[in-house]
Amino acid sequence: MNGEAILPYLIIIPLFGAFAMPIVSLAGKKAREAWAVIISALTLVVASAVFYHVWKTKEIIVYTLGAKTPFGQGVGFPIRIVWEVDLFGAIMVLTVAFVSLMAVLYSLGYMKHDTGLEKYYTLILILELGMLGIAITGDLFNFYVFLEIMSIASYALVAFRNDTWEGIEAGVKYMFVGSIAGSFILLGIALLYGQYGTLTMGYIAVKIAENPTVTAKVALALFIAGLLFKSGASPVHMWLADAHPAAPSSISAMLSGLVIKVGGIYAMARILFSIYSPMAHSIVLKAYLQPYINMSAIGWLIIIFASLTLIIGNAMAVIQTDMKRLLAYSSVGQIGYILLGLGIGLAAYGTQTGEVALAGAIYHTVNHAIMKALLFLVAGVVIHEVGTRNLNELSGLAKTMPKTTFAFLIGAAAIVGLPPLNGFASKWLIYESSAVFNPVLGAIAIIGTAFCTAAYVRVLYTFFGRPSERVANARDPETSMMLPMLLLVLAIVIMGLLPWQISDKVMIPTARMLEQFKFEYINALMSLAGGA
Amino acid sequence: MFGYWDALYFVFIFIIGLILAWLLNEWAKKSGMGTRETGDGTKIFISGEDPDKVVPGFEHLEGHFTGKNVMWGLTYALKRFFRVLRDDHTGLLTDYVSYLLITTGFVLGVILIWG
Amino acid sequence: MSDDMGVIVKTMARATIPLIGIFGAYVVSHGHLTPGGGFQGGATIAGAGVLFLIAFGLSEMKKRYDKHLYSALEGVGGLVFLGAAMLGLGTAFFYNTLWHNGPVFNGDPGTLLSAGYLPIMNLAVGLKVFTGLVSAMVGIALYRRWKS
Amino acid sequence: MIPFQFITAFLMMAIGIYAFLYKRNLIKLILALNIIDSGIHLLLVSLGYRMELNEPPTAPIYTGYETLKSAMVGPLPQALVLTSIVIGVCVLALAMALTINAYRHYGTLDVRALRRLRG
Repeated sequence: MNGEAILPYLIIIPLFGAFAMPIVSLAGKKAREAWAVIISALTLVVASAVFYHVWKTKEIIVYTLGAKTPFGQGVGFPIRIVWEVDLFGAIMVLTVAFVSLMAVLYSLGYMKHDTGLEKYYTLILILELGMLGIAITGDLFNFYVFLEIMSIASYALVAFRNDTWEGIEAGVKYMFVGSIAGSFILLGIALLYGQYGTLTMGYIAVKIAENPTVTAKVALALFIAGLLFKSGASPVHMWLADAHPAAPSSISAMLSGLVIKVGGIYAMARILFSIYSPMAHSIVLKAYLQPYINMSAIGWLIIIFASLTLIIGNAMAVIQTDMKRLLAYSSVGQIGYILLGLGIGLAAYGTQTGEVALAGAIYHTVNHAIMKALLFLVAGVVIHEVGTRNLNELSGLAKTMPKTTFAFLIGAAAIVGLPPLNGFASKWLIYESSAVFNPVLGAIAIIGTAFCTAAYVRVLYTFFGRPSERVANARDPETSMMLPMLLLVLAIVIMGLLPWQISDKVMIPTARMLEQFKFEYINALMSLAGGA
Repeated sequence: MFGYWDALYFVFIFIIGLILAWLLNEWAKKSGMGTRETGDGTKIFISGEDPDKVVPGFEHLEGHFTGKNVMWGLTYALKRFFRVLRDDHTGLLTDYVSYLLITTGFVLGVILIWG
Repeated sequence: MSDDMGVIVKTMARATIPLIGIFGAYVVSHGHLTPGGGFQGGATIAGAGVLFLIAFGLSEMKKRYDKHLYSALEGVGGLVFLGAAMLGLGTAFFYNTLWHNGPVFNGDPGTLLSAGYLPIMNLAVGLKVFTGLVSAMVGIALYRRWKS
Repeated sequence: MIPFQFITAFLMMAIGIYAFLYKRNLIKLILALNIIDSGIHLLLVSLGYRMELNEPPTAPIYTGYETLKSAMVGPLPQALVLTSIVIGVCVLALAMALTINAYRHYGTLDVRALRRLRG
């Protein structure tokens, strides 16, 4: 199938679904729910096709908006908005579409007793649209627009239940600080535009490599700070711990599984590896004694934040009594692993260690999206059935909700990293490469895992303990809530059975494509120059 | 360098761990004083929580393994560390903003000096 | 407490609301020729709605404002925008096929019937922004008075 | 020539950040958010301004391009700022709605009161 032809539908379908939602919902409740499910399922189909195309051909799709070629008539640089999808983007697209479909399916049962649902489904589709846009875009300002679309939708969804003080407070905090972080990113884009006069990522990479100025460094600092906030890294992780428990559980699954990944990790990887291409700076310019940006220092910077995040996030998870808050802190800890992989991939750029670390980071991004989505969905089921998420009152759920507890067991085992499940392989790649790169980092990663295990053991003890009367009337939920959980469990088990095959066939090529040893990302854009 | 970890090693280590745990359990039973398999002395005792002990004000929780105390040892040993982390999360919007600014300043400093 | 203003304000509002609306419509429809466009014009028309809300009060606004109609119109605006963007999908998303080889809107630059899909998009965005801003305004104004 | 527009832009951002750190009222924080945004918009718009042939540039309108004596300002920053303003309007509306809700639940607009979530 032709990848270029199908790519715009990735945006068109959710956009169409979101715009048509107010009209469709005039036809009633059933029509609205069916519409949301159909739209997300179609998006998943398109996303799978895009992923398959990119993975099969190993070529970067370059799609120009508004014309055949991004280059204007008679000018030698791209002037139009460009979408560029490499393998990392394609993987993120597939993950986003899959987890979003699960969240929409789950919402059918979970949000049944809420009002204002046409706005809810519109917002959820817009959230998905924003994330898909971030994953496929190749233009800096387009990236900012999609980032803000995603952020605004998630602010609104965190505060969706506005009759509770919790949602409002978390929404206020998330929104105000998040807007400042967004402003930092916009400021970085403005500085880059003022210095280099272009917004296309591939072409900015060329310009920065030709002339790395102080402005480029300041812009990079602003990008990194803003995106660290969006991904919930440690000194700025507090919004995450407040916002995820306050949101409805289906939204927590999307926030924790997707938003912090796509809006934070993916965007950071894209900016670090595609715009400030370390191949040019760390190897080529260094060899020719030209001025360059020291990318390995930036890698170490990210490693410092990653270590902090690892320790603080996982440790705070141990002492929480609120189940969803525990999961939220655990998300912070897992982001630490991903950042560690990313940082090592940058600091040890050009070696096999860096490549394995980067592959592990990408792998863990996908795995954690699936696992944490499952865990939040389980937490939602518990809230739905028992009505509390205080761990002190939830003992003995295993007797009354066996299927739910089984799903939680699988998710917890996977996130701790037990071998037959998918979390093991990705964590192992990160441990191994960090131990090879610097043993201290390996030790920090192991300490983080120890805290993580402690946190999940507490929850599992609670679930398998002696039943309290609070949980006596609880039972497994209806099919529309059970089905997404089962599908996610299935995904975890299947991905766990084929760990190294996935790693070798998908993740290592992805890391290689992202590292762009032969400037693939830039060449895919600049090779179109003659066609105008 | 990156020979992938074989799943078989995990099984071996798991078995060794099981044996170690069993040995530890046997040793503890022999050297412990108040534990019996049956009869009056039988109690399940997990990490400091005594199921028969009723905490005043928490009578409704009597006899539940709440998970509250499962990691009691860890939490107690690191309680100063945890208190620092807890106090750090003040919940004030202003503090969140200042953390964001501190992060930005740190990143900017590092990149301008070493970058 | 009546929530509308006095007779002077009401009379002035009656006089100015059509003018504001017409000016907004001008800005929307000439978006491809002069500074301005869908968002600015839509916001101007929404200004007329806000003036109506302030001058005549919430109870009068509630009679004139239909929530379902406005949200459906907002959806229509978005769909028309998307449709205009999809017209040139044979070449590329957002390809201005009407301007290059379309039957209408391909006149000389500077005339009203030029610029391809841009006038359609401006109208759609104007509709969407107008309905959206008025809905947001009414939503905030309708908010439950918790202190009696 | 002193670039007053850049100085003003960064001054506006600094004012916004100051207000965020030292002001407690949520409405004032919304204003601070908008001041920061306006500062960035001013920076972006002034990036597109260029003085050529010693004449101030005109608006980037295609009509009558041939008869123009001076250059046009860069059209791209204006499009960017317009998009950014639209985003700012969305953020503003959402912030207002959240503030009203916060007032309903907490009875005050002081951010120091909004700290039930912690630890």
